[in-house]
Amino acid sequence: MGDYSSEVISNIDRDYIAGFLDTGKRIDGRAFNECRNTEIELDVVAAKAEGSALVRLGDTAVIAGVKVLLGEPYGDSPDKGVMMVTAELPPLASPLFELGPPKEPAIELARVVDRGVRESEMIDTAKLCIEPGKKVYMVFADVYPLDYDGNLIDASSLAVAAALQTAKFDEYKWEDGNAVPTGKKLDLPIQNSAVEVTVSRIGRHLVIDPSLKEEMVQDCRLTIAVDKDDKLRAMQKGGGSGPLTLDEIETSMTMAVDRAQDLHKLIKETIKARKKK
Amino acid sequence: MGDYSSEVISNIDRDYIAGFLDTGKRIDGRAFNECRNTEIELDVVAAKAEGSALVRLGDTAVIAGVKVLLGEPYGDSPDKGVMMVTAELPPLASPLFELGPPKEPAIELARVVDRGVRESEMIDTAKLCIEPGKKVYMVFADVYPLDYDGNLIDASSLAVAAALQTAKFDEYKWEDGNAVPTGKKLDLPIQNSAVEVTVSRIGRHLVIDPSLKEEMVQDCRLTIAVDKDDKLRAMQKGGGSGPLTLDEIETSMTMAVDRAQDLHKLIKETIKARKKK
Amino acid sequence: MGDYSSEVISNIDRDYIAGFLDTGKRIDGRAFNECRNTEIELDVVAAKAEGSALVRLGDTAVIAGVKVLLGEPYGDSPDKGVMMVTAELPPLASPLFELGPPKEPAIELARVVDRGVRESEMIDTAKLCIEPGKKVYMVFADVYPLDYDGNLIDASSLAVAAALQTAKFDEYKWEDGNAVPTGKKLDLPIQNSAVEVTVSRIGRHLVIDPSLKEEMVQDCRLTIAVDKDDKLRAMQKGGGSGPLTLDEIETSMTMAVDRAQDLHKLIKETIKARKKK
Amino acid sequence: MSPETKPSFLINPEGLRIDGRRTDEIRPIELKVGVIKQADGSASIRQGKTYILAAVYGPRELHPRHLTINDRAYLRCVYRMATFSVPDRKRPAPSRREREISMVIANALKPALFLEDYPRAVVDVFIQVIQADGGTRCAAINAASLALADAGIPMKTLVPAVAVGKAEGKLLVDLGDEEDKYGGGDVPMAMLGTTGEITLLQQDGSFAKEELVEAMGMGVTAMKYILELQKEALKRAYAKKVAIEGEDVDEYEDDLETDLGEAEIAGEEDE
Amino acid sequence: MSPETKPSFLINPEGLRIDGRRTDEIRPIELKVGVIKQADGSASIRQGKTYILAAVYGPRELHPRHLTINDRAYLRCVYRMATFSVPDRKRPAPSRREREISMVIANALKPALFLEDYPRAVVDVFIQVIQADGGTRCAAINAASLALADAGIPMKTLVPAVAVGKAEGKLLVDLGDEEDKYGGGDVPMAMLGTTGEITLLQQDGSFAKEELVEAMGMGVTAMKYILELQKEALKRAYAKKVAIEGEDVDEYEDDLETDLGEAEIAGEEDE
Amino acid sequence: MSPETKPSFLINPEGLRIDGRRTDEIRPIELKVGVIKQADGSASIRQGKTYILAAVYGPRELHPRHLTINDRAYLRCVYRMATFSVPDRKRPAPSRREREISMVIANALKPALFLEDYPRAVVDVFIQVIQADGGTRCAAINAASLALADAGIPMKTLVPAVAVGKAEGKLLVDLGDEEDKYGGGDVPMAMLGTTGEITLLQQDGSFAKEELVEAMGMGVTAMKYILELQKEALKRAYAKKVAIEGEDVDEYEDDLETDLGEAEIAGEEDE
Repeated sequence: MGDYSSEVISNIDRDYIAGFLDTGKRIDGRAFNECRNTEIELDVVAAKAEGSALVRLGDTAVIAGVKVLLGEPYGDSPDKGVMMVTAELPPLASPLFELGPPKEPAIELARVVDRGVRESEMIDTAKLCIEPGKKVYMVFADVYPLDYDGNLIDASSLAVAAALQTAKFDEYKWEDGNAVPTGKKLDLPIQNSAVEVTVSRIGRHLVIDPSLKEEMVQDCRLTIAVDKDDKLRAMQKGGGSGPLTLDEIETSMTMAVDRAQDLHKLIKETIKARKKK
Repeated sequence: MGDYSSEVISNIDRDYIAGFLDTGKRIDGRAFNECRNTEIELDVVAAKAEGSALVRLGDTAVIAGVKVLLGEPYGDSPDKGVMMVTAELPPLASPLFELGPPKEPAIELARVVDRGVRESEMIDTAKLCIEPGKKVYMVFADVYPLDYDGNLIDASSLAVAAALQTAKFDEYKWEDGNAVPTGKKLDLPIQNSAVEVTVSRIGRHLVIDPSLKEEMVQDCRLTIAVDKDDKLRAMQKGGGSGPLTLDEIETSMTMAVDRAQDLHKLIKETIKARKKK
Repeated sequence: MGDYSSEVISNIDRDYIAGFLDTGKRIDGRAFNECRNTEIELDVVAAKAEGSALVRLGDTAVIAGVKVLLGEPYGDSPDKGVMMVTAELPPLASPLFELGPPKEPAIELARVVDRGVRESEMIDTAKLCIEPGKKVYMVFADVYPLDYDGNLIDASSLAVAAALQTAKFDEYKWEDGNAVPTGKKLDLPIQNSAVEVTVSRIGRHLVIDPSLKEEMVQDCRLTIAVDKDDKLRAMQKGGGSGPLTLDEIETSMTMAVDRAQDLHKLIKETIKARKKK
Repeated sequence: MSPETKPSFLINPEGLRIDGRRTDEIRPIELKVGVIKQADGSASIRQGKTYILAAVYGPRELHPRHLTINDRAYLRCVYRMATFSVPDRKRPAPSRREREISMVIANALKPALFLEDYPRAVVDVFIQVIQADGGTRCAAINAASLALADAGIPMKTLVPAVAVGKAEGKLLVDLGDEEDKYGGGDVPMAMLGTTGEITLLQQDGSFAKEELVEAMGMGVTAMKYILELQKEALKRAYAKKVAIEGEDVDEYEDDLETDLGEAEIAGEEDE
Repeated sequence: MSPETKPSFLINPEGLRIDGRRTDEIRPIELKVGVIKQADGSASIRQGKTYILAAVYGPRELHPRHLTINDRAYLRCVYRMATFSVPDRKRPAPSRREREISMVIANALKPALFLEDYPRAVVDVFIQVIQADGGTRCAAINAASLALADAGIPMKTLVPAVAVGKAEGKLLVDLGDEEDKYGGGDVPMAMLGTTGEITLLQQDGSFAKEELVEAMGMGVTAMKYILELQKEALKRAYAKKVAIEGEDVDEYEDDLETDLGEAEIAGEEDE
Repeated sequence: MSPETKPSFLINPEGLRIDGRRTDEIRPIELKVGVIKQADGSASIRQGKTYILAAVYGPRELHPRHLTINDRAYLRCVYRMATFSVPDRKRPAPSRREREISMVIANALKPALFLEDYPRAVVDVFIQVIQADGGTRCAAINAASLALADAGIPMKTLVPAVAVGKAEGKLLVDLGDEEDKYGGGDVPMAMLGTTGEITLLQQDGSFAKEELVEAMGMGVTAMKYILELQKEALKRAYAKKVAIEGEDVDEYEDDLETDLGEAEIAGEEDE
């Protein structure tokens, strides 16, 4: 997540990659605004999770699983369900990830992906209420990176969106003070979709969908959540403390909106293809 | 809290301060039974806390904030509310405080201040019950030292007493199995007041209200909670393992009772001045 | 628990003990299938615990205490009570035990003893229900080693069995949505008994009830829970990674079944002797 | 713990906000420097009802050692809210939100510092929110920036910060609590005082691209103003110190300019 | 989170199991080697609906240092279940069960390794259960064993594993989820591929001694079959690699045999 | 977990307490030395129904190292209650109460020890409350003091401890559980056996100053008696040891006196 750079990358690597960019090229041959091959595989945890998706972004792989539980609503929103994104950075996925409780990069990943879902109002939590003040559906979208070659946020955001939009869960109704299953399966109340797109600044160049090597030398990244109507729903500057000019921010927004259109299309087609099966 | 001495203070400092005391003087010029300038500022968190007070004891500053929440009573006292004091030692307030979960000095601070409030029966917890066995008011008095120049206990105890005695909170009543707000504001059911006074033993001298430098060389301290009727409500020997003779304990008690009368007066006047505003 | 070996025991000790075994002898003079002196003392925490037993296995001493609380049933078994074994390895009991939260050896001890109780269905949890879905009895059997000279599992398993089988607790009944005490005392619904027996492999020798020194040089241990009808109810290979042949496993089973018969008798007689008192 | 109610409007018919401000008007800001005696540097900020203290310790030895960075100081920011600073009592343990904000604050401040002057050391910035009434991460940066200067940490520039946002279709500067909660978007920003480059940028809500660009422009204007307030607070603090020491105030002012000027140059070389 | 229901039978009148298998039949197993690019070695296993990934890192420097072992590498196994891998959501923090299983897996694998080749280092085996449908600890060992080989860690042998058990009086091989939950016993086992010695053995349920001995025998037969599957998976992976590099596949096969042969001899000396 | 009920009186009309004691009478105390074989020193105490074990390990190397004190040994006291030692089940994790009590016990014992004899080492005092029926911190000190002596840690003196208190207007010595819970005050104390100086002092309840002074006086009398019990327990233990070794018991007694005498002198120089 760009926070590992000092440990691993020398100034030589930095100069090499930045110098390459000065000549208009990225080290893996992509154009500055070109993303890596992007794939969504649905229902990879079909037997246990209510929804699931595996996303590959080049060699980066992330799985998101959705669980729908019953729980009590929060005191300040008694008639709304709960939606939450969590993330771990399991040491299985990279030599850079460590054992132990989630550290800042895992927390940021979860919170940024969560913000994309929440701020786009992807799920209508008002429809996740079984009995006001008593029982609501709690939707957990949990993210597990499996192979980390850069840009976990975008891969995770896409996996979460796909998993949420294809989840099926058991309906419950309120009877005599208890939630009882009706035997019916429901879709989540999806009312929007948002995907996150990350642009890295390396030197004064902006590149989309940074690979691990690029993340390691980046000055910072800007992640932008874009919804179906091209509205910006969340932003996060992170991945280093390098500052951005207003122009760089505006350019990044434009790159993100373009990429988001492709990703929304990819989600739609993937879901359509699944229905045919 | 006198537990930092070995790390910071050399024997030379110790000899210097103790030698000064042998000549009847304290390093900041105070008499042995003289306290530092003591100020209470009320309502420093007026917009969010139910009660709050900032206490300055010389250069020591502590803030106490009171929150009143709804909760379930403890199983062994179903018709009583809950009162609890907590404390942190935030690294903001001193180079001696460390990051991380509360360690022994923070725990002792909270427990000693708590004991003063609890044992003096300052708050009538029987009046904090909304519905027996179901719902009670839970009163949290949380202490944050802001600047640590010695004697946190006394400053915290005073801040907590002042915050509790000026707190206002929303009344709830029990209706159809739910606690509902009545729109009225209540005072806490105050039935006594207690303040804590700390005396340090340095060599064979007893000094009241130790400054940080004095704490660092003290053999031990004795903290005594005194209520409005000069009754002793709690004691704690701490701040080092130096033993005390019975005479020293008795002298400390006398010093504490005298000081407590001043502090009770200060609380009273501060509250009176506030009402006039 | 055999996991401390590398820290303490040299190869010389290992060779010495193993060489002794080659000549058919154990260092403390026991036969390979001979256990240390085994004693059960009941009701050592009579005033506070619902049941308790102290077991001595040679110089190893373990105390188990049983608490019976009220609680809510698990969602997937609303009409069953809860039974749980926990264990600590308090540093009081051995220079090998460390301060801090339970580590793997403590977790394994608790889980292996728990499995013996659970898998033998020693307690009929269906009879621990007060009101389905609302309130059940929760039985905690907590294990504290007091002196660790090897083979904690067997000592703990025996102490837990004895404590559970002699526990008395307050009966509650369900009235108007609350659990109220009836004033009557109940026995736990005991329907079986199981004890665990551990066999160590050292070199190619199998010895029962290993002492600390034997544990420290063992290749591995096999623990087997045997019930009153000589049925095997749980096994755990642990205490090192040395492999076992099928023959060794079968021999260990035979040794365990024999020993278990003695232990079942000991429990029975101890309880009988107590009733006479 | 009062039950909160959503206000019936956030912008009144006259175009004024719930606390009477114009859409581009920031709340009253009171900045004080040197408020914690035990700290190497400190500052407090009252921005509306938001009240925050910041203390700086260091450069000093870093524990635990494995966090040490060989070629520069480690800037450790810790943003914490008092339990009583919010309507419900916050749990005492650091939340994931607090940990994320600590991280973005560190990122916001770092480009303003010459951390390479103190290899292997730590500069600690401890932030305590006493009362939270909107815009705490930006207010915290405003105060932390002053505390760093007060501690004498070599700086290229001060770092002003502000949150812009939206309510009922109008772009707003320096969101208050209700505007943050019930409005349509929140964009906390921080910038380098000298170059205007952005060092903190987050967003929630819903904005068209052009709208967000416009909002950020308003933010930059507000931050320029806040930068002046920061400079004044520093001068006041220094004047006081100097007055006590019996020296001339103006001299310091010159020094400050010079220092920041040098910093800029060094900064440019460095970026 | 569907409410689960106990099936009305686990063995049907024809003697077949709930998923149509014979009592001594293992579930379909799909083994893949080299599935995680960032890892030094990796493998995945699908065994019925159980789906697990294993990654190996190392030998590498060990942190924290106090865990270092002077005369061999530390084999650190970490078995973790994804929150969504089970019917109810698993809490993210490692459970006591996960910690115990991590320990028994380490014990199961250790005798197959030449850890003394890498004193003071660590070999990390990270196991992630993606979907748990019975037999996860055994499936994990099957995959971890391949991941270790893929990482080039010197091995005496591969380690196949399987759970045997009982339902409605019949002994069963490779229990599925319902058979584990509603059956009468579960006996997870692992063995050294070369010697057949048992490196993992646990049991629950209720067995007469003779019955358990018989069940273990069935387990050994199944593990021999699984060992062949593991070898094939390795060959496939190597073939692919070699094909890419343009070399001959058979050569590797010889090498593997030789390596394992040597390992056996060394292993015997060593035990 | 029986529902507790407050007794109808704590002092009966004859002036006797709920368990038949006079107001100045301590509960029966049984002290045993050398009860834990693995420990360097150990002791148990039964005081009424309170039952506690104490074990001492050390002086030994201290981990973690950063706790090391250069000019003396670190006395680490850990007071822990068994989950089943109290009416409700205590949670297994150390409570804030346990941590505070550990600290005051360390302070109570330290002045009796020559910790400067073992710079950089640790002396561990582990205390396990098996059954808590009032006065556990004082009983723990009584036992810990013996365990330290049993471990051969150089001591200036033994440390007896007792809680005094008040119920229904009467001052009481050695409070039992109900007297602590339903009485009007609790004053745990410990003192140096040789000088009578107070090393532990806490109080709750409500006392006039004079009343508290009187109560402390009663405590000192009781502690003098407990000190004799401690000495006898040590002698018994030594006698047993010596008898086993075939030596003369009286000799030890002389040695003990001499040792404690020397300790006193050293102690005075030292304080």
